[in-house]
Amino acid sequence: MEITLETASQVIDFLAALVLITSFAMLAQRRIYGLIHLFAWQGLFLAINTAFVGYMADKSHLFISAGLTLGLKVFLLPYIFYILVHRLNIRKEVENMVNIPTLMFIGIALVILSYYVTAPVRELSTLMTRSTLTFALATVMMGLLMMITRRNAVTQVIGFLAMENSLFFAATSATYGMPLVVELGVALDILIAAFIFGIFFFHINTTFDSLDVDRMAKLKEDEMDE
Amino acid sequence: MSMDSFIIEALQVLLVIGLAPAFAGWVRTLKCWFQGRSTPGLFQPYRDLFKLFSKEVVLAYNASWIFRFTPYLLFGTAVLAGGIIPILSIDLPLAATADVIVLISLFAIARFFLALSGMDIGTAFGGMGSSREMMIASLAEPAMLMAIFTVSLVNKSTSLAEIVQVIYSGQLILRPSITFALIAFILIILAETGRIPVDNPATHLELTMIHEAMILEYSGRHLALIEWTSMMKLYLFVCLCIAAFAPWGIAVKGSLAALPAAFGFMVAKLGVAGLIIVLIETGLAKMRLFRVPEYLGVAFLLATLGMLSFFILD
Amino acid sequence: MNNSETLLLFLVIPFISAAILAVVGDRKLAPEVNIACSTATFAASVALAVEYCLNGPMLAGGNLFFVDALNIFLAVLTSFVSMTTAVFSRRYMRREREHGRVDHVAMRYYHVMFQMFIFSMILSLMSNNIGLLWIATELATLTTVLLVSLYRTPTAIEAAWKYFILCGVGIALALFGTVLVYFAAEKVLGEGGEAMLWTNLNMVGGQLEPTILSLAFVFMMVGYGAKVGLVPLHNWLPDAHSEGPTPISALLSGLLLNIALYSIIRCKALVDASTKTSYAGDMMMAFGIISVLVAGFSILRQKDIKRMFAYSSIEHMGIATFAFGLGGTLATFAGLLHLLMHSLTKSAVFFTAGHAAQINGTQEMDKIKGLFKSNPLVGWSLMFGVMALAGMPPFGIFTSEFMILTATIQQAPIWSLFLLIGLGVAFAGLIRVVQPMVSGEAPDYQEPIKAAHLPVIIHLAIVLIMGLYIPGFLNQWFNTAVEMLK
Amino acid sequence: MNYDPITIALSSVVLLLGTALIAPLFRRSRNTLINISFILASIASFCVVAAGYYAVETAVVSTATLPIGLPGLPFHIRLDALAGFFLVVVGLLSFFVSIYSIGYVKGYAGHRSVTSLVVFYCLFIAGMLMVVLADDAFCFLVAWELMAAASYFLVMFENERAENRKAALLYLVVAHVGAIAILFAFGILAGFSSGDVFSGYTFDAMRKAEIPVYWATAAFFLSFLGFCAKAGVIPLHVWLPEAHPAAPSNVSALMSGVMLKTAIYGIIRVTFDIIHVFPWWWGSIVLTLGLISMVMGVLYALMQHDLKKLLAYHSVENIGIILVGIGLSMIFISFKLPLLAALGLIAGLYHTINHAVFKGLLFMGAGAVLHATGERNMEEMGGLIHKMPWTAAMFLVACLSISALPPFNGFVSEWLTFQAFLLSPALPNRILILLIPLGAALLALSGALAAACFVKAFGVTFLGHWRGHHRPHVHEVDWTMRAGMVMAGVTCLLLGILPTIFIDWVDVIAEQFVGSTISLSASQYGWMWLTPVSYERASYSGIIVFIGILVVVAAAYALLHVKPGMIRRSHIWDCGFQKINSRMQYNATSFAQPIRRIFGFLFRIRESVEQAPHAGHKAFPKKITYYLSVKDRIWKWLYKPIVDSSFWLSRQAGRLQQGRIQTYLLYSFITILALLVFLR
Repeated sequence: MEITLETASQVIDFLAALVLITSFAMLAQRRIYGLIHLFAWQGLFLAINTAFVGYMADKSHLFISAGLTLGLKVFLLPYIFYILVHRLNIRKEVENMVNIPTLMFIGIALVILSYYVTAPVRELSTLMTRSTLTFALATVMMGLLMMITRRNAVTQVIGFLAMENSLFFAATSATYGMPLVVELGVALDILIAAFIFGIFFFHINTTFDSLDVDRMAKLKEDEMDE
Repeated sequence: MSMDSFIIEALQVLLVIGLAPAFAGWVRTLKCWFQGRSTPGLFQPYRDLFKLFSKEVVLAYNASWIFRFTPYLLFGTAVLAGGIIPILSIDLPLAATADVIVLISLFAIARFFLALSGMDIGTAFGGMGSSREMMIASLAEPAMLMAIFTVSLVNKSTSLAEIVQVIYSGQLILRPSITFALIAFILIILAETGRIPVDNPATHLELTMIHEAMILEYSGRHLALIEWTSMMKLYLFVCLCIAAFAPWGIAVKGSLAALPAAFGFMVAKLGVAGLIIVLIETGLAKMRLFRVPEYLGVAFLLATLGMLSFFILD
Repeated sequence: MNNSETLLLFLVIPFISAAILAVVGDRKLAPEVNIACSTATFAASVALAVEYCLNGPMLAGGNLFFVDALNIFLAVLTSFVSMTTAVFSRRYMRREREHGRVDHVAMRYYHVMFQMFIFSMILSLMSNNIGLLWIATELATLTTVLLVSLYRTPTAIEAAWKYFILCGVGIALALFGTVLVYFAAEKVLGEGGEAMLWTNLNMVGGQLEPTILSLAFVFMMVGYGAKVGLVPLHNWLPDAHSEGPTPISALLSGLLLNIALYSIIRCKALVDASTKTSYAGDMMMAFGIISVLVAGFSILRQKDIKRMFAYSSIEHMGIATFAFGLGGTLATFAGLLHLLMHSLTKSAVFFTAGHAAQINGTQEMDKIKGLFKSNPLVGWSLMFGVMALAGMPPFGIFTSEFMILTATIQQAPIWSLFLLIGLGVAFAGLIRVVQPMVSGEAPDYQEPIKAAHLPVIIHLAIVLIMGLYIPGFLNQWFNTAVEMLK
Repeated sequence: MNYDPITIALSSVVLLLGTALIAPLFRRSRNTLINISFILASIASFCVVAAGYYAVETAVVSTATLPIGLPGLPFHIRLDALAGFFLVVVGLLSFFVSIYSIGYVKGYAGHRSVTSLVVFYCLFIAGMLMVVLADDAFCFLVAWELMAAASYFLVMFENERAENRKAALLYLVVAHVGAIAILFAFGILAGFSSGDVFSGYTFDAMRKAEIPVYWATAAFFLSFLGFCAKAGVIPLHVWLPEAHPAAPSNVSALMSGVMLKTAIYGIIRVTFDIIHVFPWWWGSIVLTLGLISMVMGVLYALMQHDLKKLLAYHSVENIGIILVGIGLSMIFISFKLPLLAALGLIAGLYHTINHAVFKGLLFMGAGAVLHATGERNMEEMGGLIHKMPWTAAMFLVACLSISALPPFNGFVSEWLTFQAFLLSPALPNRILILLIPLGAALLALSGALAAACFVKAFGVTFLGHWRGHHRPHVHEVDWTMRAGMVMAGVTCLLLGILPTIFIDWVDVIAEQFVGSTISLSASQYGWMWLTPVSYERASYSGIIVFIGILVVVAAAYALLHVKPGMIRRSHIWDCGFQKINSRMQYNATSFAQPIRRIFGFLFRIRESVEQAPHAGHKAFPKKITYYLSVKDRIWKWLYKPIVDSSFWLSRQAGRLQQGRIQTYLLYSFITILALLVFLR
């Protein structure tokens, strides 16, 4: 069925907004299970957006990467996190180092900053998805912010994977996705990374018998004075 | 370099060796007169030397070859210096061997070896004497050099024969720089030869003797040589002072005829110099050792003033 | 640009050897196999180098991989150092096994990941596609993370975790930079894989959009800069390089930092061509100077021997970054020479530090004493290694520092003062610390070990020779690379 | 191969490097190792002396390039008159010390492996020779630091004692900072030459490049700072009295004797040869630093009671004297007075070779004493003249030379420096005329203080009774050590009594750098008399003074021994109370007490006397302990602040590494944001 160009860009902008909302929600979320759900939703919106862009710009390889994202980020990874949280019986609620309102303000500031930063890209880009690049950069920054403000190792990893998601999102919005070889490679890397995170969780839990990151602060130099 | 300049040279050396004890005797007799004591006579030093030469030499067990070599070296340097300083005449074959700085260093070798022999036996007095002698010497040298520097500035040379030549030919003008240098030089001579204000030559009292402490262990002919050298040293320093500041009456041309007159002038000047030394010695008492740096500081100040006044005034 | 099979062979060998070692695992001959595979890789790289000398730059694998002056010299260096590290790790790891610090599974994992790590480094050097370069660098991080935590001690796991997270974040930002470069290249070179190839990008550098590229360079600089260990992104490096087993620390410090800096240099050439200003160079110089100063001063207070050498790596990477940032034939030539010299010296120094730690049973520098007496060869190689590292002349590092300092005086004299302070303090720190380790009486708690001296002697000999005489072919390589990067 | 000097010099450097390489092969048999390597080293040094002598004699400038070096900048080698002279200086003392070392190092052979000493000894001499031969910045710096590294390992040879290690570290750090300063100076000088990237670094290019005054001043002061760090001029001298005593004595003889001279060579090469036109105030700064080092050096030396530390401080003094000569010639040349400049430069060069010889002899003597008694502290020695007559005699010759006493060489160069001072009124600048004579007074003061110091050194070590607690079996050193010392002693005497021949030989350097020579006027009155400017001005004949004294002494001896007077030996007079013991002698500290009281304000002196109260009356203490510490003020003013501030800065740098992963992530977050905002 024929979809006009500007309705397509409206749909893409809507999906991008949804992805942004989910990353804001992940920043504010207190419970781990909720965090995993939001991560899955973000993966879903991303997959739909990629598939839609693939359909509109009739780029076949985008469908493959959409499928990959769907399989990996919506089903496989959340499932792994469920098992980990259950097996290592991690404390459910996640305390936050910075209170939520200030986090929200920082998030908004990041969106404004990324708008200012991606201005030249928008003028130059002729693609319909050019306006979503701003949201992509914002979600990357918020992924980083999430890793900074969380105390638990699992939440840090979720922040890291959220960042990878938004990078994938930036790729589709800036250049209709990178060549297939690169897309597959990136997906493979993320899979291996997730697998290694799993191994790490077991190691950390056995040695520190808690996944609290503050335990791991022995390698420091500031108080060893002469 | 005619034959008779060699003769004059030989005469001068003999004169220095022979006349030095007489000058020392003259200074001692003057002191006795001033202090109302009866004098042993002008030629008492000769009798002392003769007595010492015939006495037996007693050495410590651990005295090394330096202890026995030093008296001869002292005598050698003194005689060599006597041959260089223009006392009777200017054109001496040895005159070119050394200028004023080298002369001071000749006396420095003598002092170096004397200090070493003082420490050789390993008694407390020897070490004390050497240590104090070297302290005084190290403060006297810069002052001495500044005085000589002023003289050489005025006369455009540091070799004594040339200085005497310039003063002799030039007319007598009273320069403040030269007077400052002369006073500084006199102060330094008293320090170098160990006269009263700095060191007492006549006593063996531990606290006051510096030069005497070093030669405490000497005896027999060694002691004689050292005594003779110290007399010669006093004589040579006075002649050095006369040559640098008041050389009138010295035999300028190489002729033998002028020698008797030069000899007469020299004896007169030495008499006056002896008088000045004795006046200072009877007038002053020996200073405490750590007042000597100020005394030599004054000498240095005067010499530097002389040098500065030379540049500023003329 | 003719095609080359040896390049494919060169890429495939480490991958196959990883597979072989997966099978061989921890049997008796595993270390020997590991050495054989690394030697094969090195032989392939030499063959490739000879072929490059004969018929110039080459492409391969549907121009997915390429060879030019810059990456051939790094590839040969990487495979050579991997070979010598394999030789060193045979004796080192056997002793670690005897002391029970690593078990059967860990050794198998160690050998497989050793070869995978070499494969990923060579892949990132040889890849023509900037996306593939990113993937290979990410792979390098993944392979070494668990190696750093091989000993399972709390500090090892903490170091590995920090290494993983910080480098992961860095690499992610680099991916964003790669996307932006691809976006700018797409405008000129059209869709598909063509726009991501270094060869095409270098040719068309002038027409790319300057603002996009400068933005991309910011992301690339922070991304790969984290991998190079430039201050303020350096915090993971001292922990990761000091907690892992010594062969891995040697590879990390010696080679992986070069690979990361290699990508930044390539990107800088691109940005310079398009923006025609010294924007990228100035940023690199700033990062370089801060790294030299901070690392120089923190060397003064280190207590652990491998941590100190990790900080020295940060300092030397800072100097190299500063040299490439300064630009100009002299500074770029010196930068390349500095990379070569630093890799050889740093790996040799890590080998001797590993031996010294094993002899004394600890990495605490206060407890390592009297190496001259107990094990003269280890003692003297540690002393000469540190002298080379500190920049004493007969060694190569002084040559490159000489060129860098003189180039700085002529082009940017004010920076030379900071370089002097950084180098001087690092010199004093290094010598002050190494002196008690080598001299004095040997304490009783030392146990004699059979040390692998050959790699150390070869490395230091090459560094000494390079300090006085640079062979013709290498000089020619450097000059062509300098023309590209200037 | 043809026998031009540069090939001989290079072949001897290669011979030295070869010896260094093959030495470890003879590790097993220690004696053969020592014999072979030191004989080869002495042969090499002798060839170097020959090459240097020939180069200065014919004043031909020969250059060569070695295959090694940077691609665009192979090692340039140049052998002109100046390099030839310094080759002779280095070669001469290395020859003496190598022969001396054969005996000396055997003393070590007993309890320590000697290969590292031999290897680095050869590398050290090779490094010094390369420094003198180098003709481009890179080769110069490589040789410079090779020399520093080799001597660092030699200072570290006895590394059991902690203070040796501290001294070695201080030495290497100061040397390295100096080298970097020199590198900067060459960088500046190279910046202004035309041609491609590397051509600017050869000294020829630097000579041709015309450098703006501002940059030339910066280059001069940087290089001067670097060379002063190596020469041990006052503010940067602290490493010298620590490092030289720590090294084995044959090495400290070389370090004090010739290594400091390479810094003097550097100053002359950069100032007179490369920059060659400069304002007058450079010279006055060099002169002032020289004077300060001279006086402070000798005063510090007087306070020491460690024999080798005393000699090391004297190197600071003598380097000061050399700098005074060079400073004066720089002032004269900048006021276009070439004859006086030639006199100053020749005085400086003459003192360079004199100091090399007599300081080498002093350290060899000290080494012999250390070798025989195992003791360095003068308070524990005494009466060695009876057991070690040869060493005592040679040490005495060296003491006379260093105290600038006539028949010996020390006096001639100081006398020439005095003549240069006394000619200063020829300067047009009024202020200088007033100030320079004060410098002459300081020179006289330091000469006299040196005499006092060496009376103390010789007297306390060799004369009197043995002061130490246990009395070791002291014996004279073996013939190789004596041969080395006697050769150096004879050279001291020859240089002292034949100045005119030396000046004729060396004046080609003055001709090359300042355009005029003094050799014509120097031997105008006959070869026996040295008349620097003119016969009327000043004249000195070493040989007549020497023969004169000998003749008179012989005559007096003969006259007094015509009838053989008997010498009776007996005990010293002990004023009647109990027997005199060895503690009643003057020792080093008490000898220097008067001078310490006068010049005490220059040091940080802490003196205290504790009396252990006797059970009975306070007036009869059981035990009195006297504590004295004389510290160098420069440590507190210059070095402690630098060290403290660097450790403070390193603590701040440590605060970056706080251990929590969140802070590290925050750093990268802030970096990326800052870069994005500011650099867009």
